[in-house]
Amino acid sequence: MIKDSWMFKPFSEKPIALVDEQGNWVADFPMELPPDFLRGLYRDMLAARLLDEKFVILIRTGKTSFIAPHAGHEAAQAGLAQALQRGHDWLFPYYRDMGLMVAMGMPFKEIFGQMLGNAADPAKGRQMPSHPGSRALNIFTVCSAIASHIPPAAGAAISMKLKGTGQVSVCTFGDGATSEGDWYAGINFAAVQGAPAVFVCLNNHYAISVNLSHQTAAHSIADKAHAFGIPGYHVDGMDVLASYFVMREVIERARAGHGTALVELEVYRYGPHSSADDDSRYRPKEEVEAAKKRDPIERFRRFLEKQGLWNLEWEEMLRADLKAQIDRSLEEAEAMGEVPALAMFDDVFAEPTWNLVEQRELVREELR
Amino acid sequence: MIKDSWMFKPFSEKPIALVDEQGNWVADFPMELPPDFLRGLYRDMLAARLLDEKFVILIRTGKTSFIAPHAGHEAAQAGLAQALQRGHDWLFPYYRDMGLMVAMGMPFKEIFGQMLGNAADPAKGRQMPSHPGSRALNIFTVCSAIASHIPPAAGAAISMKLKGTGQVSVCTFGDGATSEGDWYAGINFAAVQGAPAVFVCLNNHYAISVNLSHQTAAHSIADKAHAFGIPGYHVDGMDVLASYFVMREVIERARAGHGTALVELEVYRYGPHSSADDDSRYRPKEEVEAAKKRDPIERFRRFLEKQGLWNLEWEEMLRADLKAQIDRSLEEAEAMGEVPALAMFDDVFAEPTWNLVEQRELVREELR
Amino acid sequence: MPTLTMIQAINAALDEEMARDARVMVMGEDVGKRGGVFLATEGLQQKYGPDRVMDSPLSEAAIIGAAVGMAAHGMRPVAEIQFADYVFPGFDQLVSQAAKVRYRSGGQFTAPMVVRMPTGGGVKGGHHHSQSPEAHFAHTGGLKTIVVSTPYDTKGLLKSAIRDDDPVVFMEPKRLYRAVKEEVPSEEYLIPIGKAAIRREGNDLTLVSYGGSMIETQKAAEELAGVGISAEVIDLRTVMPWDKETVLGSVAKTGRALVISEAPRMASVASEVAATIAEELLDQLEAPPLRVTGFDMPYPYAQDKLYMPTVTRILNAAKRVLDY
Amino acid sequence: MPTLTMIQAINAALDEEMARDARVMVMGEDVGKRGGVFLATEGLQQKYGPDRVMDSPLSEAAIIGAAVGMAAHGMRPVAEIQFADYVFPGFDQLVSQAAKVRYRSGGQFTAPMVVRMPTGGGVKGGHHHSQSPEAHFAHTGGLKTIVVSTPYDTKGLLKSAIRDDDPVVFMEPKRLYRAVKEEVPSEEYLIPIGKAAIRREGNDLTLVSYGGSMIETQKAAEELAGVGISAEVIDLRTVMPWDKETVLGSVAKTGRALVISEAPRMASVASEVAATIAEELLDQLEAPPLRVTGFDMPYPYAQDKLYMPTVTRILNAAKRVLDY
Ligand SMILES: Cc1ncc(C[n+]2csc(CCOP(=O)(O)OP(=O)(O)O)c2C)c(N)n1
Ligand SMILES: Cc1ncc(C[n+]2csc(CCOP(=O)(O)OP(=O)(O)O)c2C)c(N)n1
Ligand SMILES: [Mg+2]
Ligand SMILES: [Mg+2]
Repeated sequence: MIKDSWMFKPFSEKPIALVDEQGNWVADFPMELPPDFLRGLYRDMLAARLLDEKFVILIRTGKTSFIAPHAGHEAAQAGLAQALQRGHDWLFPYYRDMGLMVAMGMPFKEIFGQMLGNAADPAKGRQMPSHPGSRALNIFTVCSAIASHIPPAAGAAISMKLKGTGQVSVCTFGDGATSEGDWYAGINFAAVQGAPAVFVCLNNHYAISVNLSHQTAAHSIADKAHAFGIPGYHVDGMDVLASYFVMREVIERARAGHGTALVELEVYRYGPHSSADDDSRYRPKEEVEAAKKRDPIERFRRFLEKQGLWNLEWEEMLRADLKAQIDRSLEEAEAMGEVPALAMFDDVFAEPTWNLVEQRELVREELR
Repeated sequence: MIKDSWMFKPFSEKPIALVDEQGNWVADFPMELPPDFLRGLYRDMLAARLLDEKFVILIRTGKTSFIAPHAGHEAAQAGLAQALQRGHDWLFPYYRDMGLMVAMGMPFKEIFGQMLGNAADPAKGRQMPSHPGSRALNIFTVCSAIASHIPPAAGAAISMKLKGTGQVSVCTFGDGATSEGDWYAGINFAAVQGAPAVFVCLNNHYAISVNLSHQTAAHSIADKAHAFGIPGYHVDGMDVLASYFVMREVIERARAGHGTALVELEVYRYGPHSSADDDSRYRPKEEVEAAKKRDPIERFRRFLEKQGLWNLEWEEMLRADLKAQIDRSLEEAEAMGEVPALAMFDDVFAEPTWNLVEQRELVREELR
Repeated sequence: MPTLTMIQAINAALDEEMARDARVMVMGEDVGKRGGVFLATEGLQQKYGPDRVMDSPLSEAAIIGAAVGMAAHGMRPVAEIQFADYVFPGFDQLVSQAAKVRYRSGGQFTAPMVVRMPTGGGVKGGHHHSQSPEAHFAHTGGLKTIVVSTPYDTKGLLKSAIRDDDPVVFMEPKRLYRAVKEEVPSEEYLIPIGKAAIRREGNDLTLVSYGGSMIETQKAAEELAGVGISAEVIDLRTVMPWDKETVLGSVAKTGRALVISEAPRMASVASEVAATIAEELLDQLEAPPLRVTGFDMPYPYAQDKLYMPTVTRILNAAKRVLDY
Repeated sequence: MPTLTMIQAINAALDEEMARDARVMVMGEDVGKRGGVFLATEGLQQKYGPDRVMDSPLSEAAIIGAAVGMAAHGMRPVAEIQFADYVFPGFDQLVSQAAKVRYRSGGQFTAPMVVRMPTGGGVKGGHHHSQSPEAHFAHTGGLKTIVVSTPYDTKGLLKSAIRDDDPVVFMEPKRLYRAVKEEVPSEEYLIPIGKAAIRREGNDLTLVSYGGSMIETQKAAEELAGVGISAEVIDLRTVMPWDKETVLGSVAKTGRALVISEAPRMASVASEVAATIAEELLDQLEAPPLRVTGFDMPYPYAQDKLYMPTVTRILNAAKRVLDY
């Protein structure tokens, strides 16, 4: 029903929010979402949060070598995941999207396999942790190189348009990514082709230590859409319903043939940039504490409670169930063991070239 | 006097024009420019046009290997040259700016030296024709790679700000250049630093054969300024006074510490993209003829005539004088002769490395 | 059998592959209406429409990067970079995305795509219309790189590249685009990637080359024949994976080798071939394997012809290995 | 005399050069408040201010390209690329602008700048935090390229690079940042660009290496010493221009050579050195010059340690040339 009458206007003065801090629905249209769906959003956010906490333990115990905390991004991630047609649309994510992977339906075991880089990883331990990908779910394999996935996301969208598959290419990235030339060049190509691509910035205002004020003088990330002649939406990404409703509309606009769009979801990164970072070097504790007070999960909990969809009992059940799933999946993933050493020579090409065959022999000899 | 009260508003609906097709001053402020200055603008435009015609002869007679016709760009080029402090400000031009070089005061002999790639070229015949540069005039050496000079122009501007030199870094490029990632990344850096850089697009609506409509979906090039949080000015670049007044104001804004700006000068390319191009393959003759009817030189001639600053006699004197200068300078340039073969090994580094010394010996041996 | 120039062979290969496989599409700057600045894609947009023969914005990153996404999504894009010198704004898309998609995803995603580019010097184009950057590609695991030298090979290899399941960089020496015509079958034929061609048989020394330098290499071989020296001439055609077997077989026979390429010398494909010859054939060598290459500097304009290996420089080097 | 790690030596060199010359400035991602992700620029912004220690936007093209403009305008920028793997978005600025400014302008404009970057593997960083792209720079005329391996050299070479009148790529093996401490004078000293260091004298074979692989190379030399084989160990330090004289001098003496580098093998710096040895010393070679290198593929994560030349692989190769 939303497809025909677009509710949200681009280039809004303030970020679009539908639920206030107290959990009240403040939008000018009826919410109309089924209880299970709303509870599902909460579950996805909670799962993402618990996964983030588990990752910290993986690092502490030396079971993984790198994590990119996503706590604070959960509302944006859960809302986005429900807005696209999972398994049909394509997602081009980045390294801080493990929470999004959960909401997209990637099994915890696969996620841990990737974090461990062992045999449970569908990518055979080829990449550093926090770099997932899934052919089965149409989730493009994450590349460390910031914004390098933007032109491929544009290309996939152009392909979708040429083939008329009715798919949408959705691409996520951070605020720092918007300074890369490839970010601009890729979106510009999708936009001029009117391709069904939606580019989604998770703006947490920091690129490692660099504050957005050193990244660009633009009024907002959404405002950069003017450079491409496409709509730019500025959204409160700590509001899961705002994230969901806007993303759903924007994605359906693209699917309906209205072309490319840019969405800015305002979030905050609670943790350090990564396990290698010390954020106390560049931002005051108070700033972090203040952000945490606006926690997206608690905000949505208040909303659900007001709707009579939440109580402590259910919360505890849900947490216990998720924790159990997470622990079991980690065990299952660990049980899969290492990837074989010589497998490092596979998948360079469909068929190994002679130089790779020679080089594999050197390692075989070495391991004997 | 203009410095304190900015006359021109960014993001105007229509391109800013001050003189209409009939040569009438239609601006809402007094023109107030001395006769000699106005005649100088006309002289620069005419010189650029005559140079362009001479280049065609250079190609026909096989004296040069490449030309990039600039006929149709003269008003923008002449207006811009007068707007900056020549020899103090820095210019980062591109390959279609030979008309701009004339207006900047580059001697015809040097220009021809560059076109011939012989000993009259201050760059020692290192680059293909239409790639000038002059340390003496603070004109950065042109690089063929489209938009690759944008980040350097930004860097120079940042250096000017750090040193407080009171200089402005002015950078020209075409409409196609605005699709390159480096174009965006470079302007973004200058803008976030509030550096005194002015980026000037000579929008002739074609990148070789590609119409602007296939280049970007943006409403205008000037509109792309939103992506950087800087003002974008859209100007009729076939109106030399509009080009001059807007460029002067924008450059002085930058000099006064108001930061980076983007200017779009609407022009048209009369000739093919280059001597290697056949424009009949991608644009109708009628379109070209229509554009020529709006010729910037004739338009400004009507203006001067109305001001009592032009008559046929003066025109003929001026043409004869310019033609003579051009012919003499070409002869002088040709007389300089070839650059020595082994000079190709100079200027790779301040001091040649051993591999270059070895390689020079190979050529010396070969030439014996 | 029609006789075609290299540029016509490219056009024919693209036409045949687009007719054969609806997934094949062409994209790049000026490839549409204009038919490409060298007319490689002439007539294709009229025949296959603007969707399958797409004028891109002026961004090599957008071109190569979009090709990666199209390929991953099931198309077979053939991207044109207007000049090899301009691949660098899109270089990250080539080395960080195209070359690594299959590997980093454990084979879940692939990038079957071709990146075509005119390469090499000799056209008075200055250093941004003359460079030979194949070493950058050959050094990048995950890329295959072809440099053609004849119309016949061009058609057969371009078709193989388009059908290959991995990214292929396809380099076309622009000075050869219209240099020669030769008979090129209109019937289907493919030339395998990774197989060199022996252009001339000989026993006294082996001349290994590829691309534009094949011209001077073959001229040099003729001059040598004139003075009674029989040189075997090998055209690598593919520089990664290059045909080690054929090269070593020849040098084992002749005991003398020159590797000739117009690319800069330092860390080049020529260096790779020379190093491998020395590594594997030391005892069969009667002279050191020498390289005749371009120089370690930007390509000059005024001395355009001197930068590339000339017949004289090849003969001077041949003399060294023969008199050794 | 203070004992410093490599990262501290970098910090000291930058500090001294900034104090000495007001034109020197540092720029890059996170170099300011954060002091760089590896803390190479720690404390410099507090000392020299945000103008001379500038946090850039997240764009390598903007960083390298702006450095070119700053340098042309009279500054001496030291740009930091957060990881060598991320130089590619800025690669065109390096090869089309920095490397060619002096040449294409006939010496009218120059780009005296340094581009620092952590390089190499061994830190479980996967293929975008582990690559060794020096061959791409060495193959580009107009660039000088340094790869350091000790704190002492690091300080002396970084100061030389900053004072050099041409663009210098300065590569820092990240796995060595804190691996060792050594005495590093606080007094002024410079190490010349282009001069190799003989780390160990020997007569039986020559091990040529540089950067991170110096660790395994020296370990291998010790193991060889244990079995009575004396290896001469050369650290190139500069890979372009590499110190041919020192390398050939040593191999002429030993007659046997291994070239060791963790970069991919195909068209690599190791190939260049091996090819040159074969070209100039054929008759003095008692065995073929072999290369022990990284592999021609993306750098893996799970097998992080296996990708780089291990002591075992170096010893296996040494055995081949010694038993030859
Ligand atoms: C091309 C490139 N340059 C630099 C880096 C190093 N790096 C990794 S993450 C990061 C900051 C990214 O910030 P942002 O885009 O805002 O995403 P966030 O981490 O805040 O979610 C940087 C500079 C990289 N991965 N790729
Ligand atoms: C990086 C790069 N890619 C491609 C080219 C080839 N090329 C030369 S000029 C040109 C079109 C430029 O059009 P525009 O920027 O509008 O300038 P105009 O020629 O119209 O003045 C192209 C594609 C190039 N020089 N550099
Ligand atoms: Mg961020
Ligand atoms: Mg144009």
